[in-house]
Amino acid sequence: MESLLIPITVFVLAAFVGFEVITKVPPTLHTPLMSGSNAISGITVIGAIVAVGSSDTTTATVLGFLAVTFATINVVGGFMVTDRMLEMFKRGDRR
Amino acid sequence: MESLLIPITVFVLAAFVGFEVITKVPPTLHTPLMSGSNAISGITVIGAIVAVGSSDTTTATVLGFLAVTFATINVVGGFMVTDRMLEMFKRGDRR
Amino acid sequence: MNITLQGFLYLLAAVLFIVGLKRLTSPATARTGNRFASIGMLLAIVVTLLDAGIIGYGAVIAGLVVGAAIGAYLARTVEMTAMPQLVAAFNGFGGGASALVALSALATEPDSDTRTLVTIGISVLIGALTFSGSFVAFGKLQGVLGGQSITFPGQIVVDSLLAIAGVAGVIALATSGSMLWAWILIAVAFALGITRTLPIGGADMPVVISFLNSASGLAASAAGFVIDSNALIISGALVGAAGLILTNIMVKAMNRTLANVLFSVFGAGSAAVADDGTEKVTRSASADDVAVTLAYAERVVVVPGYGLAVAQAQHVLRELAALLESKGVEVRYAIHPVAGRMPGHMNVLLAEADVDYELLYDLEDINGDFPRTDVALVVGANDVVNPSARDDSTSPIYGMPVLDVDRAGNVIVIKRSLSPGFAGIDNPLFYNENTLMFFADAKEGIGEIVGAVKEL
Amino acid sequence: MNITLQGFLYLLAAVLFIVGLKRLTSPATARTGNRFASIGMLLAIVVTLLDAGIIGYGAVIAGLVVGAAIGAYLARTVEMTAMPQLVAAFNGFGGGASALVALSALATEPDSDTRTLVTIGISVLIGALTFSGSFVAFGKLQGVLGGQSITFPGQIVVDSLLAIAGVAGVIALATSGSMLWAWILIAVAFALGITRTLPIGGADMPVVISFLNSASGLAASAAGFVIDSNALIISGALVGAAGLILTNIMVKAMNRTLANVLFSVFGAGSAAVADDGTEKVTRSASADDVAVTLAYAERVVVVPGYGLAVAQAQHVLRELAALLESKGVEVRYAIHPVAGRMPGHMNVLLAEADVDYELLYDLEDINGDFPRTDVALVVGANDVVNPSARDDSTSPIYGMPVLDVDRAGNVIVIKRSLSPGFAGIDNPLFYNENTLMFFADAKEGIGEIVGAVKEL
Amino acid sequence: MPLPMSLGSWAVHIGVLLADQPGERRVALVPDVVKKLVAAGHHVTVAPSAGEAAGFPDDTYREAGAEIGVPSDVDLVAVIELPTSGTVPGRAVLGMLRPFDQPEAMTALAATGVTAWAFEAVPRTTRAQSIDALSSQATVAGYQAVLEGAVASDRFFPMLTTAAGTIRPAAVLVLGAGVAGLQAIATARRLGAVVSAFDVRAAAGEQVESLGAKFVTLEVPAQDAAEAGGYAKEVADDEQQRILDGLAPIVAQSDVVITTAAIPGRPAPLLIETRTVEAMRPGSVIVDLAAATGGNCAATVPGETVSHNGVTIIGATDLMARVSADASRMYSRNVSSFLALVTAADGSFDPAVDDDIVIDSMICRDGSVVHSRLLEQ
Amino acid sequence: MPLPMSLGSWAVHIGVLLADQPGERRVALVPDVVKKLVAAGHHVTVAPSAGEAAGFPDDTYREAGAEIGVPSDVDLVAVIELPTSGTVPGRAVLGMLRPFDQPEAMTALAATGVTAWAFEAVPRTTRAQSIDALSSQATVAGYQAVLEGAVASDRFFPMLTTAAGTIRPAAVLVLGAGVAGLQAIATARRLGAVVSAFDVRAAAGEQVESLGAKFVTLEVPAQDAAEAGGYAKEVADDEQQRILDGLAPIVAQSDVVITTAAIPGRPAPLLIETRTVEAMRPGSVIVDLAAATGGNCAATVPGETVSHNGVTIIGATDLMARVSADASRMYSRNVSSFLALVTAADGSFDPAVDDDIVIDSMICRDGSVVHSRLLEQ
Ligand SMILES: NC(=O)c1ccc[n+]([C@@H]2O[C@H](COP(=O)([O-])OP(=O)(O)OC[C@H]3O[C@@H](n4cnc5c(N)ncnc54)[C@H](OP(=O)(O)O)[C@@H]3O)[C@@H](O)[C@H]2O)c1
Ligand SMILES: NC(=O)c1ccc[n+]([C@@H]2O[C@H](COP(=O)([O-])OP(=O)(O)OC[C@H]3O[C@@H](n4cnc5c(N)ncnc54)[C@H](OP(=O)(O)O)[C@@H]3O)[C@@H](O)[C@H]2O)c1
Ligand SMILES: NC(=O)c1ccc[n+]([C@@H]2O[C@H](COP(=O)([O-])OP(=O)(O)OC[C@H]3O[C@@H](n4cnc5c(N)ncnc54)[C@H](O)[C@@H]3O)[C@@H](O)[C@H]2O)c1
Ligand SMILES: NC(=O)c1ccc[n+]([C@@H]2O[C@H](COP(=O)([O-])OP(=O)(O)OC[C@H]3O[C@@H](n4cnc5c(N)ncnc54)[C@H](O)[C@@H]3O)[C@@H](O)[C@H]2O)c1
Repeated sequence: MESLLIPITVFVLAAFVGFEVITKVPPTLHTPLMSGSNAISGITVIGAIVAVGSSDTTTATVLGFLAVTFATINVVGGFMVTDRMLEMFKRGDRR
Repeated sequence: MESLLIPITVFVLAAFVGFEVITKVPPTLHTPLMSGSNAISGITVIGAIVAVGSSDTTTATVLGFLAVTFATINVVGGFMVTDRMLEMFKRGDRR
Repeated sequence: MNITLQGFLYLLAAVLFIVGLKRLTSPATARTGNRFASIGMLLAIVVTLLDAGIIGYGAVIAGLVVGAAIGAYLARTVEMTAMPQLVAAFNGFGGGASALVALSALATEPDSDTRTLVTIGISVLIGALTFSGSFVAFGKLQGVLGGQSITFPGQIVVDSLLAIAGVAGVIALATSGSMLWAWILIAVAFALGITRTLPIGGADMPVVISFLNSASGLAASAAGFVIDSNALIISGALVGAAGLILTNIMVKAMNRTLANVLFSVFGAGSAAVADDGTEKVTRSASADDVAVTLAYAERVVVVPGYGLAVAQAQHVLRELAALLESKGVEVRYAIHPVAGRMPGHMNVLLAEADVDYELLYDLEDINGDFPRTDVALVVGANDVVNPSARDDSTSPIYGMPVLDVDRAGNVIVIKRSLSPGFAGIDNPLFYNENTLMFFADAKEGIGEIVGAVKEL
Repeated sequence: MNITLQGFLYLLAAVLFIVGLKRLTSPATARTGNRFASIGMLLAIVVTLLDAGIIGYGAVIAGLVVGAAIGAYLARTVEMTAMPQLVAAFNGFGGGASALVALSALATEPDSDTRTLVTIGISVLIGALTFSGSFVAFGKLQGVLGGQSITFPGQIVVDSLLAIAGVAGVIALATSGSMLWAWILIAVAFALGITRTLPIGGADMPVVISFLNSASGLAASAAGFVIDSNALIISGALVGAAGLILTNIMVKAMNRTLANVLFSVFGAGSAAVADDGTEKVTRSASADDVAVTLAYAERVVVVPGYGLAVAQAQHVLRELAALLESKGVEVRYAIHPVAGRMPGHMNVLLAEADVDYELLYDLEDINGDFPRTDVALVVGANDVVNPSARDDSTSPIYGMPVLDVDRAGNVIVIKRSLSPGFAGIDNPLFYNENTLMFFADAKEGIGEIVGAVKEL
Repeated sequence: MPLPMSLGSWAVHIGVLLADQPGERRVALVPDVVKKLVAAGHHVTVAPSAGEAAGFPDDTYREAGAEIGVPSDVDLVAVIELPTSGTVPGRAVLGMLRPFDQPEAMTALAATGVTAWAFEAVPRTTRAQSIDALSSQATVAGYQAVLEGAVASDRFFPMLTTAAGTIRPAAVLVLGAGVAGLQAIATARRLGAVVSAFDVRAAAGEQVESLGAKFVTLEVPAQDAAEAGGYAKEVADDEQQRILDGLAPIVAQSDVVITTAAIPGRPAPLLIETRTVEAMRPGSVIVDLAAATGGNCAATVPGETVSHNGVTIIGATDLMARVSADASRMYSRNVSSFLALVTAADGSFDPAVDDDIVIDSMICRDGSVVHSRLLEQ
Repeated sequence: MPLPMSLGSWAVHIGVLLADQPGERRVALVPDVVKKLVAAGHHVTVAPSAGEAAGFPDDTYREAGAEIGVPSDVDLVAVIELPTSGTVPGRAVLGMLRPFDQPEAMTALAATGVTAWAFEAVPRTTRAQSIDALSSQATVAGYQAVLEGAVASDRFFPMLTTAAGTIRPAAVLVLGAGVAGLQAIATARRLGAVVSAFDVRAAAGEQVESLGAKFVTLEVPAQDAAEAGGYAKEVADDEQQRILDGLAPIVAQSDVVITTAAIPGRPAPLLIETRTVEAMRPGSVIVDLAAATGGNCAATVPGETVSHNGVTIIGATDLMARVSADASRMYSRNVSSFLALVTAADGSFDPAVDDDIVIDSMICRDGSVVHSRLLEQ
């Protein structure tokens, strides 16, 4: 268990940041925020890259390739679509 | 530097939590909040305990004893005085 | 690349995610926030690619290119109205990726220690569940599966069995380290994702997606534990926690609880059955929705009616107008000749609230302006904004001139229910695509909107 | 105790600190928040005491007992009015402790690696600076050093030299590891803390204390780096960051910037020189202050005057009253016979805002109630609440009946400045102990208060 | 004299008379509306000085495109009330003819062969609102009644806290919360009085409160007026007594009472007995808007202001005429809205159009009375 | 007849007369205030029917503890104005004696040996506000003037959007924004009119705006009235013309004009010339509150309502008397506040007290006129 102390500490702190960072969100931002944070969760892409990059079995490589593809869809699609949704707030600088 | 990665990661995350946790504070709570967070910074008391508990030189022991005393004043006094200040909000449960 | 430097760069990426997320919560900063986060992601990917441990770039590059192409294509081409299901689909891919990472780790090192195997099991379970659940949500929103809640007898029993099987699968995987168990686990998780999402109605789907998004964050975090990557742990935890909070906010805005949404088989949308037996659906809004819609408008026309008088909401209405004006929104009032219950009823109210006479417009003067109006805010009016007086010659009020609010960009109607007004007839306006209903007493409701606008 | 278990318990303590801090930011939860934090601290201390590494308990227990006794005594006995200086003193002890921990670590292991030595240096520097700075702040607030800003020629030069010496000291300590350098560093930091705090005026002291509090958090964090304790790092970082934000909030509430407070030699309080040449001080409040004072009152009496009419603030005043009433506060209005500029001026305004006639009280009917009133809210009135009409037979308005607002528990006066009213004379009410001045246009000011009350 | 812009066979020729009732100051069409009618191709002949008392001299009509002259043989004569002669110089007439109060006059009018529409007979449907002259004129009456009451009162309406003491607000009671009553409530509230009101219709309570006044509830069953076309019905005798007794103490405590209760075609219901008037404070005021149909107060003398035991009782029947300019403006809009219904697509006058409003409001045609209610009687 | 509770040598004996000016309906003391005076040990004799017109019959005075009877040889006679006889049945008199308008009457009064205080001479200090009958009565006048104007107007005051068209709000102009003017502004605003106002005093602008009305600025220097005890001074001739010319177009566009401009002891300034009246719309109204001192409008006939070119000009001088009950209430408070000053510590009447209000407001004493302003003349 000892080796888990640090990752768990990091996890707990990061979770707190996550909890606190989101306080009040106007409803129009619900979908963009969901989409944006979903894109962030595509961070598994780095896990996928490591996995496929260091894989030695074909299964692992195939799985890894799929993982990279899936994660990249999530990341690229997610950020781009969020940006598209947020275009409507361009006028936000009016104030 | 490598050994610093984890502590710095932890530090950065904790700092973010600190930044985010305090958003809007009504002015009457400024002093209690300052006092309460100051008491938390008395956490050096555990450093002090470790220092004096594991000290082998007299200097270290004396310094450690002082450190424990100072830190304990900070901790005990801090929490108690905060509590005293906050008594006025007892009526807060009216709503 | 130096492993320490790599660590610090990952930390920087995580910080960018945090800052990005934070900025995503306010309209004024949301766009840059999204960019911050995407820069963080780019950084993380580049750093990973430079990782000394990577040997075969082929599959990596292939995956990146294929994924980026698909993602970009979908993000570009999908209709704005299809956004929710697109997010659902992306979310599914993310969950799937987490499961695959864990699987691939298992394939590479089947003889990992128990802790790693447990984490792999959890990662697979959550990832696969997110995948199937998200795609069911996608299907529902896309209309492929029908918006209604789909249930079957014994639902609870099946769900419970699947859940138990999932836990058992994780344990079996952890003790055996066998790939077979992993596949079984995937199957179970898949099934669970489907059976748990199907019963939830279309209107509740956004909540489900948000919840699954949170879950996919946790899956990423679990993957981080597997490959011992702080970047994954932090980002995953961040998304997991933020997603949970967001889910909660959404659920609260619907006046529900999360358990209620996830486990109620009656999670249908709010639909009203019209006189003629067909089902008409209204879009109902919260004070926050209304606040954002108003605050980001350029031209607002307020249409007061008898309900304003009943609620005695004139003072708070004026305050809302003042607040909007201070934000640069143009606010005018359209006074219908027979609004209220006596000639000049609205004049009395608005004069009491000290609304400038210059801002009051007669029907003839304002009707042409509605197509250029961003938001028509209808406060306790009903008959005087009933388009059937204009369009439906069978209507008992056909021929009465009405305010053409339905020609405005958005219509917000504040009233307590769908009850009819003086004329006792239904109002098709309420079921229009561009109409948002805010069901509230006018005074209380506008009070809430004022609060919400102040907090924008 | 198992080192891992210890680690998790420390983490739990840190979580308690976070939750405690969070709860400290709202009046309703502040008290339990403080308790959470203190339980976290107890947990951390107990866990540390059970640490296998502790060999000699004598000094530890002695220190704990002595410190606890002193702390408890001070916390119990000190007057409520002396709270700020007490916090300053406690803060000083905390900073001192950090420095001492680092020193003691140095004494125990003089041959630590450079990184540890650097951290020790930083810890000593910040800790000692916090110590001396806090005690100077204490002295100023306690009146020992006089509340005024104390400056001397060449201030900047001395400060700069000391700052450079501090940095040099850290470097020297890190390279030599010698105890001597540590003492020199302490002396420099001490001096810097004193010279940097002395020039700051008494009114700005709370900001300085808050800033030093943030610094002492950083010192604790640095100490955590030294002894490799995540608990210290987390708690210290937490306090450091939260303290910085709090400092910023305080500085903003004073309409200043941090740099302006810390580096301006003109940081005197807001004082007005009265007609008779003596200096009279007003206590000026922000919208938030006023909001809290009002929202936590039971009985509020509003005293409107000509300024309400000038600002046309009647509508927003009524809104404030409605808001307070919804929070269970009793709000009434005291109408002075000659408030405003024409007979019945206030009646016209309040009728326009639709204030119930029942809530309007004549001078004779309400004057006896002021001693039972928690807050008298004076909005743009001046002469009609001037106690000198009652108390000072030389006053030109002596003999006019006035509203005895000064007999209420608290008086809040909303006006734009200290300018006199119709009678052209000064009002001693403004300089009373229990009077808070909120300098603002009545309409805008009350609008801000409404916003602030809503956010409570 | 400028010629009308176009005078083809299809234009309607409208005549406006000078009202000859005593105290009447209104005119059936104001120059602004005349201008629009002329622009639409109609021809308007206005009797000399017809608009004078309402503040519209002949010149203003000339500028609007009307012909000044005694109308004769026009298509439609627009009047406020039926001329005292009982005849009109045209083929049709539109106005507040009071058909149900003076059925004989209608019979006589029918005998002249004229087609007559009475605003009193316009159905109270949503579409008919712009033609509802009863509403528009009741609005005027309700407003003016409060002003007259306030002027006659020896008390301030608003509350006033002054160096010379605090004046409590006046208590105003409005009986009958129809169009006039609601307007009276609103006007009295504007002036700062504390207003309460009573009506027998169930819907009135919410409407009264929507104007910030207090609704007086007595122990009598509230009427659902929907069946009676929005109007109230007469109450049973025992209920009537309970109303009188219930109102008495409230009336006695009021500084100003405005009564507006009416039942179409029936004498006004009695709401204030003489002994109730006598219980009032000397100096208080009753304005009886129902004076023309007998009055809601027993002591009312229609058309006159009397003092009974120190209480001023205003029985004026010409209140609407006193706000002559705006009352005429509103009336003109009612007239022109009606005119639009009887104007055929080609612009010609079409009195036989198939429209429920035109049919329902028709009193007589082709020599005989046609309105169902008059035929019933 | 109940005896006063105590009638020692120290009580002040106060007499209240029945006002004999035509149209006067007010009374100097109302029963409520009499009750307080009697409770304080004073003796009050009220002439029969003195309060009748104000709504206070003799019985109400009896209940309050007053003696009903013709006052004679009392300590202090409280009056609204000086009786037409020019004498009072007592040793002293307090009232609105109009000393600066009728200096001869004061000389005659002085000759009777009476001590007289005039409310017109009360200084406008903060402490004197509760004695300031001019303010209290001007408040009444300002309020009533608007009501009279509204009643006489052929227009609605408020804006009204109805099925019969939209009625624009009336434009009301108030000239002179003193006590009466401000009250007129407030009342007209209450009724929903669009109000603008003009005054020569610098302080008036902010005050007008504090009531939500628009202040009209003309190119004339604003007066700092502080020196003149709060009152305005006469303006120079060229300024006067500029005011007339500046106001003319605004007056012409107004539906109702209320004029209140006054300069104490001087004829009222002319603000509206006859040709300006002629430029007004027929049907509009001017209410001239300065009628008693000559009027602000050249066409005003004091005490009468006239029509000039269709414009109604109300020159009534008895507006305050029309709100008789409340005007009397306020006046009574002024009287009793004054009385408190001339009552010695032992409760006895002390006309020679050393108090600046009492001294300043004293017109005559011991057979001769003592007021400085009258002596100057
Ligand atoms: N102006 C006149 O002279 C006059 C005279 C007589 C009749 N009318 C008739 O009255 C009608 C006027 O139209 P309108 O649009 O003003 O009114 P309306 O059609 O009667 O509708 C009023 C709406 O207000 C809502 N409402 C009631 N109380 C409310 C509250 N406290 N908060 C929020 N909403 C509330 C009601 O819906 P919920 O119950 O769902 O809240 C109702 O549907 C027309 O049909 C007109 O012909 C007018
Ligand atoms: N009621 C009457 O009949 C009558 C007639 C004539 C004279 N008076 C005299 O008028 C006075 C009335 O007393 P009062 O207490 O009502 O008024 P006041 O003594 O004249 O004081 C009014 C205060 O309001 C403040 N103010 C002005 N504009 C403001 C704004 N926009 N927002 C916030 N505050 C504003 C001013 O201070 P800042 O400039 O600092 O904001 C001023 O000190 C008495 O002296 C009375 O004798 C009364
Ligand atoms: N098209 C429309 O929708 C439309 C148009 C105009 C009026 N209306 C409605 O019709 C109703 C009546 O209109 P009106 O003012 O012309 O009516 P009205 O003049 O006939 O009567 C005036 C009022 O007196 C009341 N009344 C009768 N007998 C009474 C009694 N014994 N005691 C107390 N009150 C009594 C009536 O209920 C009515 O409210 C109003 O509510 C109005 O809103 C509807
Ligand atoms: N004790 C006090 O503090 C106190 C008491 C009462 C009144 N006042 C002040 O005194 C002032 C005047 O009181 P009043 O109403 O009795 O005055 P008033 O009746 O003498 O005059 C009425 C108004 O007419 C104005 N006026 C004079 N000549 C004018 C002209 N040519 N054009 C336009 N306007 C002209 C005056 O400025 C004044 O405002 C008021 O501002 C009032 O606030 C003060």
